[in-house]
Amino acid sequence: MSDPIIELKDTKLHYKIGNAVSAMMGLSTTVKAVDGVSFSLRKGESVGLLGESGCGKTSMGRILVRLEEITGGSARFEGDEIGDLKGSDLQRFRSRSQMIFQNPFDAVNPRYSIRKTLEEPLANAKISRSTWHQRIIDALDLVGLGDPEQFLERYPHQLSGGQLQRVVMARALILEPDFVVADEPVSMLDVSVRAGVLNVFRDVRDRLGLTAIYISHDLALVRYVCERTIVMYLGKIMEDGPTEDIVHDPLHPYSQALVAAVPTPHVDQSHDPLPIGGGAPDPRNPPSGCVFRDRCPRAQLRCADEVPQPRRIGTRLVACHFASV
Amino acid sequence: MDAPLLSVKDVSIAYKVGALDIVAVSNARFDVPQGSIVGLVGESGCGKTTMARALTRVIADNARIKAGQMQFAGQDIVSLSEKDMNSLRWRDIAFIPQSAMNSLDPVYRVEYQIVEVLRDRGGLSKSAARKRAVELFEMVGIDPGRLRDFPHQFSGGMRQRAAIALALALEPKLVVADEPVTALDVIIQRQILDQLRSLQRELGLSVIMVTHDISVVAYICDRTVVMYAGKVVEDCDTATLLNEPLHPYTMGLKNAFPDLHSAGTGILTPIAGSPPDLANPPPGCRFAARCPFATDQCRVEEPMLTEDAPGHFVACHRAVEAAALREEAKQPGTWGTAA
Amino acid sequence: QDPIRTIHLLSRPQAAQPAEFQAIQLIAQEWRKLGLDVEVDVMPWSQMANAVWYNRDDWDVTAWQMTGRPERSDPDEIIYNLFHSSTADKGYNFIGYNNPEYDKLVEEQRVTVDPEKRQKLVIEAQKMLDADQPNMMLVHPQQAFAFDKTVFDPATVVDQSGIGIRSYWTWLSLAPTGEQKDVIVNSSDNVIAVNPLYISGVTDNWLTELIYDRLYRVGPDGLPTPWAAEGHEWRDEKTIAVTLRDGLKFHDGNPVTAEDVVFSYQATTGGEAPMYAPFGQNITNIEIEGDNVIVFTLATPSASFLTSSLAKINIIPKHVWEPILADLSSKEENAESHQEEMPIGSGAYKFVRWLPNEEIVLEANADHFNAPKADRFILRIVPNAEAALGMLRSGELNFLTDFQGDPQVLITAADEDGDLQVVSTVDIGFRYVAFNLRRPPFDDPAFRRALSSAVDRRLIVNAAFKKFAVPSNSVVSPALEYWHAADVVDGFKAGPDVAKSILEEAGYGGVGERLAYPEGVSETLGK
Amino acid sequence: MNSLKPLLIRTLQLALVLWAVVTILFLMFRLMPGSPLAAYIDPTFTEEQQEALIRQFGLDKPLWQQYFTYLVNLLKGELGYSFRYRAPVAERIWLLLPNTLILTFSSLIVAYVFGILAGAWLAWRRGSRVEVAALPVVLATRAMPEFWLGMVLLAIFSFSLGWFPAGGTRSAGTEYSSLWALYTSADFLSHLALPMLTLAIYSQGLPLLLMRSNMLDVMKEDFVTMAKVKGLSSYAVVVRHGARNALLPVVTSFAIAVGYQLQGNVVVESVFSWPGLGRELVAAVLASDYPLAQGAFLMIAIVVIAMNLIADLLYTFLDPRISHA
Amino acid sequence: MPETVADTHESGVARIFAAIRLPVGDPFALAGLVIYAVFIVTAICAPYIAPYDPSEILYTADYDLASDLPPGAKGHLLGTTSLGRDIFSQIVWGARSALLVGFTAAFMVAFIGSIVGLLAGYFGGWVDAVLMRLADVAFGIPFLPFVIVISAFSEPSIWNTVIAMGLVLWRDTGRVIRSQVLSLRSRGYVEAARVVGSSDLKIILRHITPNILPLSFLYGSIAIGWAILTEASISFLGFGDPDAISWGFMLQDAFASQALARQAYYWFIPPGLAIILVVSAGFFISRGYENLLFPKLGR
Ligand SMILES: Nc1ncnc2c1ncn2[C@@H]1O[C@H](COP(=O)(O)OP(=O)(O)OP(=O)(O)O)[C@@H](O)[C@H]1O
Ligand SMILES: Nc1ncnc2c1ncn2[C@@H]1O[C@H](COP(=O)(O)OP(=O)(O)OP(=O)(O)O)[C@@H](O)[C@H]1O
Ligand SMILES: [Mg+2]
Ligand SMILES: [Mg+2]
Repeated sequence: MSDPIIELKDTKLHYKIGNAVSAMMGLSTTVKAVDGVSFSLRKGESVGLLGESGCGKTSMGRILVRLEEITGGSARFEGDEIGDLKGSDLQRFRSRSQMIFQNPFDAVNPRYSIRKTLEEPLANAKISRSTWHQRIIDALDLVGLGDPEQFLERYPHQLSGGQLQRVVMARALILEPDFVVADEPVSMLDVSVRAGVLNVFRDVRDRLGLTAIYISHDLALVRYVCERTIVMYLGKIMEDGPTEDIVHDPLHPYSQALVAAVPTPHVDQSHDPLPIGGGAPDPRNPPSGCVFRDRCPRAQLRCADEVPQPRRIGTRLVACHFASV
Repeated sequence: MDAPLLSVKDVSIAYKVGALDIVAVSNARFDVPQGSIVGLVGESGCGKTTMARALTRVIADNARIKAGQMQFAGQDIVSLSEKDMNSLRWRDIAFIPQSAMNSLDPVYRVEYQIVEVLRDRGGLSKSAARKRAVELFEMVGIDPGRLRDFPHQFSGGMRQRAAIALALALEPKLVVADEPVTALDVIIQRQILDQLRSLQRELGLSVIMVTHDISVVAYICDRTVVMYAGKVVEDCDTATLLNEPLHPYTMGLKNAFPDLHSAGTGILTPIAGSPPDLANPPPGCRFAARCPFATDQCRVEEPMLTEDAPGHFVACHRAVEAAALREEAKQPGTWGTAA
Repeated sequence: QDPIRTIHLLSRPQAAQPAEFQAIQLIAQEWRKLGLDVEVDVMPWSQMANAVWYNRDDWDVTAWQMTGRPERSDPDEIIYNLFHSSTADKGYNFIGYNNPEYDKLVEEQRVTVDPEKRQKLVIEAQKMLDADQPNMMLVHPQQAFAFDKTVFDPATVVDQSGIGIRSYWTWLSLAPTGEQKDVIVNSSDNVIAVNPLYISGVTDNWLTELIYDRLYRVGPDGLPTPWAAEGHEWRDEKTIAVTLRDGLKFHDGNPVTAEDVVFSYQATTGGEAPMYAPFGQNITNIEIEGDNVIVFTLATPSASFLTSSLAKINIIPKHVWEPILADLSSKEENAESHQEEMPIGSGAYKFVRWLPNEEIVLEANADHFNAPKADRFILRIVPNAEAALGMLRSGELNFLTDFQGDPQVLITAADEDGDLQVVSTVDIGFRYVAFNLRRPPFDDPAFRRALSSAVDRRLIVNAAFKKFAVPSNSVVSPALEYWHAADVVDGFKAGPDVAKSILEEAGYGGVGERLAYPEGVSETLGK
Repeated sequence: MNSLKPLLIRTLQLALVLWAVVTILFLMFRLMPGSPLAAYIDPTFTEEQQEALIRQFGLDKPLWQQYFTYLVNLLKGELGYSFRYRAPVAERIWLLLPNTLILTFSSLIVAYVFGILAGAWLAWRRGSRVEVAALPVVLATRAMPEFWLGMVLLAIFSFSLGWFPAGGTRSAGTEYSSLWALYTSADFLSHLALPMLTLAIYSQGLPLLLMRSNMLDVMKEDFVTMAKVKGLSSYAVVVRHGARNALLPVVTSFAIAVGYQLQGNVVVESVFSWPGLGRELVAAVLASDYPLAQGAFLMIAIVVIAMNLIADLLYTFLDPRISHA
Repeated sequence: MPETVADTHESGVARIFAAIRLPVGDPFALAGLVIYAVFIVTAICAPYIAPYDPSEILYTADYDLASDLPPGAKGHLLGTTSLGRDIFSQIVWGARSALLVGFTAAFMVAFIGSIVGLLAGYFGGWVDAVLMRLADVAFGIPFLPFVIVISAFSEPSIWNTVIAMGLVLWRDTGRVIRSQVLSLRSRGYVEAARVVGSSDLKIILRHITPNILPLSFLYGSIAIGWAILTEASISFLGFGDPDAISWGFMLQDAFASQALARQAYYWFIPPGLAIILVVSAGFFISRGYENLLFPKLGR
């Protein structure tokens, strides 16, 4: 087995709410967006990060491309602590680790033409100017924008959402990175064009041998692009394993609910009541012990006292005291 | 079968933007039977919200219902006087908006907003209205103790439930729900859908459910109306629609949707191209440009919405060949080449 | 020949002193015609005072003024203080005039008690100043005041020589003709204090004059007349005995005794009232003879003693002030910072109420030996000149005592209104331009005379003072007829040509182009 | 408890701000050229008298000691000793502050009542001729120098028409048993009318424009549309839901406006001979009475700072989104 | 929401206009721009337009001033002042002072405010804390009294107003720009630029600054009005610069010469109108921005 390209150990990202003065007075509160997460990715692996809104998926992605500094644990990229990278190392990291943003309309500067948007990473990586044009054409071609020349001088508002999302993808891929975080890249797109973007994503990942993290709250989409899935809840990992296994036989009660809740385009689907009720608790004030316990149908006294550690069950890691095959 | 509760006939609605007329809904025609849930699906911008809002006749300043009728319990909503329409609103037709956060007034407690409608529109006394508010909250599964919260203190799911409670306050005959679960997580989405469904059964309501998600339609709707670029292209019971669609757009939509429980991860197929400009729609079938089966006829002659089988309406020149086209549509290659 | 450096001419802002500002603009314009490079520096009073008083070496020329106060009815204060060499360092002779002959002359008039002899000396002094031109005298302004003649009997208004109708005497004799029995007057300055031991401001003085009696007062004719005193007697050149009037009472009912008078004089010189102190400085001893004669012994003979001391110092109640002064003697503060809640005097009006920055109300003292005809004297603070005039016309004021604007406007307004009467009087005070005699070229009398005669005073009178002034060439106002040297003014020749010929005669070069020093004199102050 | 924390922090911050303002003020007045007492030392004074005066005002001590004394005195509520009045500064300020506050508040209340109503009305009549004509007029009222407006009003309503007195707070020599009797008397109100009107005309533009644009925004909000869909009366829609929401920022702007108005009063008080703090400040500066000028300045600054705090608080308490967060 | 950007290749001026997104289409803004244009031209060409030196005292032959002349008399278009100066020439030259004061003050306010806002918003942390506390202090300083004190301590000059504005009024701009920068900083394309390795400087200059320019310009155009009004008030209170002919000085001169009592309306109406026009122009322009900054207002 090759060395992991990404390795997280007990990674934490806590946001302080309140200003400097309130911090001085000890009045601020913390949101534990990512709270003690460990996993690693091998080269070429693509992982779906699944979970409810606010569970820390985006925060996790941002750590991996160094948009946030972690507050605890470690987060390594090819063995180097991401937060400690400096100078040319950082520069190198910047060209090897990329992010595809959720909202394509927001992710490109409205005043920049498509050409200028795509030139920015090339300029930063000090790539010789003579090759720029070709690389831009290649990148656009790669993301399936046929006849790239016609897009170069256009401005973002002159493109459709699907086209723009491909431009965003092209920008992430133009430096041929090794690792990509895609944060809900299709959630802002229309149903009929989603499939196209997803296909491009799959295709490019396979062709470039990318290591990828795909963030979504939609299990059906995750299943479409990732062979492995990590289920998060309130900043913690609940279950981590092959996507097909989780879809067909979720072990964690939360995963089970998640799978059961996804509607399918069939009239004869199950209408059974969900195993869990309620909504996610306030992240500033999570329950003690297992964060899921207050909604868990299987919760017992032990769950309130003891934080369940991830256990290996078959192909999977599950953080539940009672999970079993 | 009873007469439908609502019968929309040849409704056209246009927005005026500068000198242009954007016909967001043209010649829409569908029925909502008594006590059923009707889904309204289609791509973004195809006119779903416009259609739904027209049923309350509270439409944008620049919008106008240009033609058609909307027969509701014997009255035509289009030609009703403003006064009569106003008395119809909420007592007979209630509305659940997509974003409940923005539809609740942030400066009033939720209770006030429910009581307001009960008193102003339902004629209840203050104390009776309060009692009813408690009932409503219990009905939608929120702790009545939270009635005195402000909207922002609610989570997304609670807000959506509060909006449902508000919609049910006056026991309307018809509830129009505009994408009530789109912004929510799957688990909450499922809870809300279940709730809506059971309330609908209990109260004998009719519901129009606007959505772009055919899984949601599959889960909850009795009948489904598919819209494309302002037109109704297909309208039938949901099972038929999903299993034996007649319109190529419906077939394409199905292909583009991931299915969690299908065996294996079959390739998803996008519908290439984009919808036409509504200010200047092309002649013929509006889907023709993206349709892999379009013929020359399709490009010049507009297909009419016809009842192909009992209760199954479709607007396609090639509807008779539908069975064959369905097979062809399952091949991914079919769609990649279009447009 | 060395060109003369740029001369800086100081003036106060137009908003504060419109006439002065205009005059300075005109003067600068005329001087430039001689080839002098002139720059006008406008600054508020505080800055100007700082520049001129405290940095006596550092300025060239400044606009200045002496205001008319009753005690200036005696010429001594002006001809002595302004020009005697002893006051050049710290005192009023800020221009640095030093003429031993002049010193002798004014010292002599000081101690000459015989009026006729003294008159000659005073006129001699004015001639000497004319010859030297230490100052460029501009005008004696004509102060204009107005009142509502439907409210007050115009015959009862007293036009005090050199002071005008806003005089103490008017407030006593002014007779209301109808319902309105209050005299409502205005001031643009805030009242700072009502304090008999503090010379806090011109306006404040109107009030202390009314609330407190003095032994003498400067009469409508400009000469001292007995007031709280019945009369005086010079026992020798340095001893004077004053008899106190009978039956005087303070506002709190206590009688005014010789003891109170002595206390008042001692209080002013006792160190707690530094601003009044100079007026009692000359007194070496005070004694009471019998129960109503007060005998003052002076250090030197003083011709102006009646005016500058007896008519200046307020009589204050000993029973009120003795404990206050005793308390203050151990503190940093002095009597000037003590504001009584309810000032007590023996004057023709009693203090009633003070609303800061708005109004002060006094009420007639019916028990006074010269009780006023009006009921109350109300002073309103109105900083805006336009508003003051508007208020006079609307009846919010009925006596305009402070008018900073153009008198012609006042007259026009009175004509239109019909109810108003305007009276204007030539002031004892005067406006002038002071040269810094310490600095060349102003140390040269010829140069000063040239600059002074460069400007025809009619221009200043007409243009800056809108004809409400008389041309001046003497520090003694024509209002003080007895002391005024008319020849000095009449004989003064002015005009650009006069100035040019004086300059050429004195050897100045480049007249009309870039004015330069005479041969052999070089610029020592230019850069 | 929760809503008290930010209040505490805010107050603490403002205390710091106040200290900074006080320090700036001290330095400003002490570091200016020339002796501060220059204008008050009569040339006839002996050295000894002059020194006594300097000592009396504490100007003989080193700067840091003066500063320290100044701070200590401030804490005791003492603002020093006026050069000119030879009296405690605080005493004079307390006498004048009520006049200034009455003028400020009455004019702002009139301005806000008018501005809010007119603003809502203009929003409602959007696009009409009245609106098109009214806006430039409103903008122009804010472009007038206040003293100019005051003078023009004075000329018209006092000098020409004689409807209102030209200055002061009451007719000469009138006496009132209490402040309340004064403030409710016709005499006082007629004196108040013109200065108040001047300030009100100048100030109404802000609430008017703010109300108008907020109202336009709010009327586009979903909840207003929903109110219409609910079939509520137009009154309920426009006033209960529209105006009520639009009002929030307008009300908070009131507190800020008090601060601004107080500064602007300087000019209007001079025009209308109003015995207030602003005029005193100008007079004190003109007369080089630094302790008094400093005190008046500080008092105005305190009101301004307090109003900033109140604006924050109002905002917090009036907007449930913040107060109950 | 995607913003509209001009696609065509623009000339230099058009580019500047586009950068600050000058709302030329808005009728209000257009009116404001026209007023500014007239005013700037007047200021620049003052020596050619004005028939007299504005501070020259004009007299008649017999030592009388050519003062108090009503409009039209003896070739004086708007008459003369009580000191015999030509009012029309003063109005024309006054435009120059107003332009100098207004534009420098606006520049100071916009420039300082933008820099502060950029630094505080972009870097956050202690930079932000320090700058925003400074802004709090500036908010605590009453502006007009501050100008009065500054003017009293220094030589009377029209620049006092400018200096005071530079010292105090950057606060409003600074705060607004800071919050704008805060929101821009979390915009997807700024984060994207960070991820693709753009330096802070580059991000500030290329992605953030262009977006705050309109705001700076907006606050600048309001500051022009503030400066002119403040200068006028300062003159009125007697702290003005008597050597610089400004409209505020003219008003002060008019009231000091009792324009009202004399009914000499021609002394204070023209400078008053000039001030109102130019200050309104700033407001008109900023109103144009309102439509642009908050497009949902529509029109
Ligand atoms: N900059 C921030 N400051 C404070 N709290 C933050 C910040 N960013 C995120 N959070 C909080 O951290 C938690 C996790 O946020 P995150 O955006 O990572 O969730 P997510 O899983 O991506 O949710 P979504 O599906 O809604 O995008 C949330 O409670 C969020 O409110
Ligand atoms: N106020 C308006 N003025 C002009 N055009 C409008 C307006 N509102 C909607 N439209 C246009 O009308 C068409 C239909 O809009 P509508 O909101 O009904 O679509 P929708 O099916 O609800 O889409 P979505 O799924 O995005 O909500 C779109 O092309 C839209 O751009
Ligand atoms: Mg996220
Ligand atoms: Mg919609």
